[in-house]
Amino acid sequence: MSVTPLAAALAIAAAWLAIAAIGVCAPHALRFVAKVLYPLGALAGLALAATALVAISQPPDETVLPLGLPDLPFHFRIDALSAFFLLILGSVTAGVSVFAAGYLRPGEGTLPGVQCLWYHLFLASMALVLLANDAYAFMVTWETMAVSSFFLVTSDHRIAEIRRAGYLYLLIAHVGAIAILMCFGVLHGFGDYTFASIRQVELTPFWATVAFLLALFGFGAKAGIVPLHVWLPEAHPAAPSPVSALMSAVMLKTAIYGMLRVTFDLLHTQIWWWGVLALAIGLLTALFGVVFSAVQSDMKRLLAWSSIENIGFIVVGFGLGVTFAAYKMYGLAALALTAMLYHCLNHAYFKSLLFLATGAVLHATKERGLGKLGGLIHRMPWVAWLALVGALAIAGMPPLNGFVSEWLLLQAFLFTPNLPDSYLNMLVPVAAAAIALAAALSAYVMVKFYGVVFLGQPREEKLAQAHDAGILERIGLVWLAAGCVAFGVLPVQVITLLDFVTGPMLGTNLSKATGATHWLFLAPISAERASYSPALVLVGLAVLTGLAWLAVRRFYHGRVRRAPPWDCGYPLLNARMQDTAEGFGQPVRQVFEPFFRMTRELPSAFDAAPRYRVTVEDHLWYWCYLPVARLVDRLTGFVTLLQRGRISVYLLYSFGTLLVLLFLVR
Amino acid sequence: MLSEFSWAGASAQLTEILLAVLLAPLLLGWVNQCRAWLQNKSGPGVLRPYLMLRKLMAKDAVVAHGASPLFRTAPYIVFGCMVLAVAIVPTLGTDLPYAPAADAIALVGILALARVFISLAAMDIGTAFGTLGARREMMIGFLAEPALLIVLFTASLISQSTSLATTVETLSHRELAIYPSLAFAGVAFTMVSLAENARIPVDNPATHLELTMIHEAMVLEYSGRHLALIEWAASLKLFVYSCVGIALFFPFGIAQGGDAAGLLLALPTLAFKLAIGGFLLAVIETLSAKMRIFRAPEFLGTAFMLAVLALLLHALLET
Amino acid sequence: MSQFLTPALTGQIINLLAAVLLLLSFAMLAQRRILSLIDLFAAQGFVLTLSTAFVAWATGQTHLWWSAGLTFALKVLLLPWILHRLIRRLNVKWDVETLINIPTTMLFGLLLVILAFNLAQPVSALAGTITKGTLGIALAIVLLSFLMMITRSKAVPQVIGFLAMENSLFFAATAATYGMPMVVELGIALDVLVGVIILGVFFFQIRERFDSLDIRHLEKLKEE
Amino acid sequence: MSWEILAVLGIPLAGGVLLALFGHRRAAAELNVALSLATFVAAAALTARVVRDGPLFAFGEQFFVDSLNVFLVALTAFVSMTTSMFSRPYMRIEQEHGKLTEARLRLYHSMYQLFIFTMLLVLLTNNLGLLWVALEAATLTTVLLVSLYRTPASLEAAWKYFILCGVGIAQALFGTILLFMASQKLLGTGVEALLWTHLLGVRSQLEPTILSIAFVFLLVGYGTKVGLVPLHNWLPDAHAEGPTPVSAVLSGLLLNVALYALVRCKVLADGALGTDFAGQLMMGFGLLSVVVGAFFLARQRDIKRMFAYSSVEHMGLVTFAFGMGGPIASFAGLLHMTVHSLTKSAIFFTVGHAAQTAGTQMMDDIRGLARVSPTIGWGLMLGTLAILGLPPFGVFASEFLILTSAMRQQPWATPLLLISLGVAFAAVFRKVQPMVFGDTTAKPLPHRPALIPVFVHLALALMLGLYIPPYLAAWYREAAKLIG
Repeated sequence: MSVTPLAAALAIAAAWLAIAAIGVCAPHALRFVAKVLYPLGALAGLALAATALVAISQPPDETVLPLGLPDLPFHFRIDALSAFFLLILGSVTAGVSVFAAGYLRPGEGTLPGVQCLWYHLFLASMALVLLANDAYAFMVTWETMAVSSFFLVTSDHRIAEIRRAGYLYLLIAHVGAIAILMCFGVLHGFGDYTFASIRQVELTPFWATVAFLLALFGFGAKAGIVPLHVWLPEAHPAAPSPVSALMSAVMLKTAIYGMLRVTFDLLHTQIWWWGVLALAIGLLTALFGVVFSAVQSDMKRLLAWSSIENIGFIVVGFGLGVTFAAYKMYGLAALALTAMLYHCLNHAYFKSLLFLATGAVLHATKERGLGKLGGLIHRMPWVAWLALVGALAIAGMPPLNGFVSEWLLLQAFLFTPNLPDSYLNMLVPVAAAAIALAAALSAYVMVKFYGVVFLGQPREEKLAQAHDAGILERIGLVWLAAGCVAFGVLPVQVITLLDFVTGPMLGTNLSKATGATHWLFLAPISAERASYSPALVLVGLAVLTGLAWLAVRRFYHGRVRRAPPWDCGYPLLNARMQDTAEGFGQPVRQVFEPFFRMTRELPSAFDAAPRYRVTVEDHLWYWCYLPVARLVDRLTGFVTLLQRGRISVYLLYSFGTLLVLLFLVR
Repeated sequence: MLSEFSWAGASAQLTEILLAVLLAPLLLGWVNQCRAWLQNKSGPGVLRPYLMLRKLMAKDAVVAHGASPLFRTAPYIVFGCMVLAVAIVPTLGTDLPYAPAADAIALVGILALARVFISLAAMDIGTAFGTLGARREMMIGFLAEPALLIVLFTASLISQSTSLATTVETLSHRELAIYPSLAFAGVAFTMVSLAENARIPVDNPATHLELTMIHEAMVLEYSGRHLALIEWAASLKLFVYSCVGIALFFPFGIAQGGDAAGLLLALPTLAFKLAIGGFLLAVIETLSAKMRIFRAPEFLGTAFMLAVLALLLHALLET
Repeated sequence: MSQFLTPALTGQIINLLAAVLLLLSFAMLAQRRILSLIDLFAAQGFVLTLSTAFVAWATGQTHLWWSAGLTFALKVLLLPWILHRLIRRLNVKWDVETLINIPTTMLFGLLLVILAFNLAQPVSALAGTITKGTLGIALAIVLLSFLMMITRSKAVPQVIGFLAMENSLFFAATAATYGMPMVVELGIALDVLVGVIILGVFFFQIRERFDSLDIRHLEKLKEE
Repeated sequence: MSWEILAVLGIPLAGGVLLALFGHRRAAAELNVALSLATFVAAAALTARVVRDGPLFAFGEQFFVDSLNVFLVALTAFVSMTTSMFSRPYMRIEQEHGKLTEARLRLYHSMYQLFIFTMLLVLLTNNLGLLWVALEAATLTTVLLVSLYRTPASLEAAWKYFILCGVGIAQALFGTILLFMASQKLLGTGVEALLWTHLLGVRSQLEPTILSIAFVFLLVGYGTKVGLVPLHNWLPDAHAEGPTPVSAVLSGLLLNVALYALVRCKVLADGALGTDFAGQLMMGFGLLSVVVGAFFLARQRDIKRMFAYSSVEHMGLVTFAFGMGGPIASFAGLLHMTVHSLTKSAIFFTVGHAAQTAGTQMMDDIRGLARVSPTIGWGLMLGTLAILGLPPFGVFASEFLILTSAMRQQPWATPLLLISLGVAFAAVFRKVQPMVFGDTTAKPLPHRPALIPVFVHLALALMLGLYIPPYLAAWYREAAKLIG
């Protein structure tokens, strides 16, 4: 029986909903939920990935469900763009759900059944957002995703910061959703609210710009671009690790999907300065994200800020794509969008891998602060080596997947000089330098993260009892690490998948623009121009390292002698002498001074207990968010003047209204 | 690319790699010798690095108690990276079958991989020196990499390709015109290579003074064959940087295509250019003193400015 | 219609009664003492009954006689008696405090009357009843009693203002439409009666809690 | 004469009298529930009959039932039944806390039934004069309930409620008189001139100048009962100070009934004036209510007062929808009325028990409800998310329709609406979240709270959000055509 991919995808979403319902019926049954429901969820994720793989190469397919409003029932549609993001959702969920099955512990936050409800509702709503084909279905699934992830973030709601983070998150998500609703309002012209009729609407440049800016604001609030990013470093660390992995890996990408759907599918025309604006915002987000992640001393906040950096990276690719599309250079636009989509896939894999690793460390040591970890590579080898793969991937090291998308993006930058606008020719290569700086800084951050957590001496005694990850957790981690390596080594196959996505969006795609490509060499434009073969680099590296090892063993010897490390004459060497997280972030604080709002507490000579403390905060919180809060408070003060308690004044209001209206009528 | 795999090309590639690996310590010895002469000392002799490598290989490797397997595999990986980098850079001829596997950006990536592994190994022992060195090395790294990329961008914009072999071919065919953008890029490149190879203005290669050393601080814990491989890799890195400098700014004399005669002629020209380069490096080192660590950002900032200027000049004047 | 009532004469009598009613409203607005305020209220009820009876007599509308009788019983006898008993039980015989002094209230009153007149002018021209001229006065009395409620700071005067407004609405009904249908009249009368009883209960509760009937105590429920 | 209408009106009236006699006994609460259940059954039968064979007259056209008021009758009967179920344990706990005596309980039960009677009378009567009398009677019955606790604050609230609504309703009487005057020329001086169905027939020949002034008086009159902003001052005090079942019924039902009366008058005014004058007035007041109501929410400290202001905001939104007119906007307004009463009454049920658990209505002192009793905590959290218009619930469905039709018809109003919805969300959620989450030392309630009504209401609201059954949709669409 031929089940259409769309029907299969909807069935899988329904399966997730069913698992959620079963979960809430047995709230206390930890073993049942962990060992049966979560693996089932993982299987459903795998099935979704398979369906997406099938659907990505097939023409779009639509259906209408009798749910929703009487005259606007739920429309669903699967095309290459949504199939690609479904692929990310399905494959990452498979790994994360398996990890979550091993990760669940009794007595942590809400009951396991309730958490299973919100977890699978979160997955189902994300899948349905990617399939939604009319404004009402999109908005319902979009905010259900926000609400279910809010309950996941506040699962351990006894702690005040987590409540505050949850509130901030849902507030900004709701404000973003309001902007998206207004964007659909502007987009729909005078037809009805299905995407099919929105596509037929021809908007004037002014209204198209209004729609684009609203979409950028609305989806940016969910993606975490700079002025709207304050919730991300609060919400992701507050959530349990599998949830923060899913939020970073997939939920941020649904916002990117939204931006792509509005800009390239619903709006036909793109204006060049949209791209430049997105490029500028993306750059600012990338730099902001990576600079702040370098100074964090909590490992989950560090990864959350690094998610902001990668989102900035993706928005830069998006901006470049829009600029090229505006100038009708569709071949180059395909290159930029391929780089951006490739980075969405890569980030989903290595960020979830790192978040799960921190989850394993958190369970082993009950410790999140970097100042209290260290030397875990000896106690937790599996987690350490898999986290190393993730760290190298996120730092953009050649054989792995982070480097491929960075390489593609830099190639796209190299073509900006043949843009007609002279300013762009000169300014955009400088933007390329900023991207290179961000990539280099992410390497800095990852060395800090990996070095302080896994290498060196354990900074606390209790770290000695840290135990390695369970078997289910290892399977989840290995699945994601294999993904990182596979996408790093086989880019050409991934790009053929991406060509199905960029094709319908831009009219042409990478392979059409550049002709046949050899399966081994990634040569987006032409062989002479630029080519890169990760497989050969990996083989070369392995062969050379192996040869060096064999040569030394063969010609010389392999004797090793253990001794205490060099203490430069100072006998009392202890673990506290290593670099702390703050110490490691000090050069970045020095070099990027204007980014931070630093307050230093310097001890004076007369302090009984001298204490040196530096708090690093975010300027934007004081420049953008507090003024808005004060404005609302002042307006509220102004409005409460209406209700001062005197009955005669109230009667006067009624009398006045009557007289005014009577005047009006005369 | 791979279809017209020719044995001649492959053999040329292998000879280039072996030559580079063997000659790299010689270049390092020559630079130290020149510096000694300039400081009126008799100097340790040009072959001193070879003797040191042989001595270290023979010793037992002393490894700290807290060291993890990462610490012991890092030297091999770093050495592998450097040899791979040499395989990409067109030292003698441009007909390299391995060249399409990695272009200029990949080269920067491989060098970054080596840097990351050395830093992680340094942090593995968990002493103050290791982490101090790692932190400073990574800082130099994230400041130098953008400048290096912009220099390579300028070259690739001129030659319309990021693959180093193609860049050398296009640059060497051009008539001997003075390119202001290449001039600026050259100065920026020398500043970046000084910083990356831990030469004087940024870091003193010979020092063991805790407060100033960057590269030395990271390799403090290594000994025996591991230290040998690390030193060898460092000399290879210097060799790679000089060859890239030569390929981009003085490409004349590098053999075009696969003709054996060209290869034979290219060897003496390369040796001559490296000798001059080494001497100039020694002159720079004797004339300048090591800067405070937090002056390095300004130093590399100027390098970055020069590289961006070169790019803008190219966009303004040459297109 | 009896033989010696010419249309002009009835119009003049109705206008006279309406004018007396307006005068009484102004008097209540200016009154300082509660007891005389209640007497004025009873007088207003009496004039109202007279005008309704006269209109019934002039137009022969039988149900108007019933409503005149109902008004007389309720607004001249029963309500004033209840109010007098309440005042005696609560012994609140002291005079009426106002929020703004009497002359300014009177000035406002005049303005309101002018406004009511030219507002009701187009509407009364379309009314089908002989008493359509008095609709302007009816609207004026409604606004005056509204003003009275606003400017009083004691509970009892405020309630009396409320009852005066009911009176004026009843008068407007007779002026504009010869009175509402009987079932509605009864309903309104029942509501007014129950309303007064409930207000009486409130007087006792407020006295008990605040041991004064000054509304200025009732200002704690507010927003800061 | 159909027995359903007789039953729907007779049962609560008889109940009121019955409970006046036996209200003080133990079984009074159960009797109250039984009576409300009987009323609901009768209302359901009436609804079925109207749905089956169209509009229905009774008592010689004195009572008229069409698709518009029958769904309100059904909604009123259903919510009053669930409120009576909720009030049984609530009132027993209040009695044990010593706040209420036997006599007051008797007053409460009889007034409760009479209140339902007056509301059903307003909905079913065809005579606009009688409609006014019934609405005035509704105010009278609830005034005593608001001051049930005899605290200074409840007395003040009751006094303001009585005076302000009394004055407001008086304006409406003047409007009705003018309406009667205008209709007398066409329908004669008998009682037919006040029957809404007749007026509907001749509404195009009514005198426009009289109708415009009449509508102004009616808008100010019934607008005070709906709580539109310049006239809303009594609403927060009355809804916050009375016992919680009264607040639930006031917020949930009485506002709908008053708005129903206003809509009946708007239909006449639209017909007579021809222009969109009435609609624009209602839109103006509605928008003002939404914006001002939203900004009121930020500085609240008493939870019932906050949700009272939320009622002001939601009623403003519905008035705005009806003001816009057009089939989709009216459909959205009716849907919003239904879902708002369901959700708001559910919230008041949980708020009642939350206040009892923590012993105070001050939000800063109520913490960790989810830990003390998960049903109250999660009920309040889901109810708040529903009332704030977060999707899967029905409030979002109607808000989506209102906003999208506003974007088409009144684009200038949409940013204002959206900003105030955002501010309302920020203000309410900031206060409710710490109440539900977090830790506390409070003890669970002596009696198990009857929270089935809460989750029944929320389930209905959720259903309306995701899937509106076709017959319900047809029913709303027909009612929307009536409003025009």
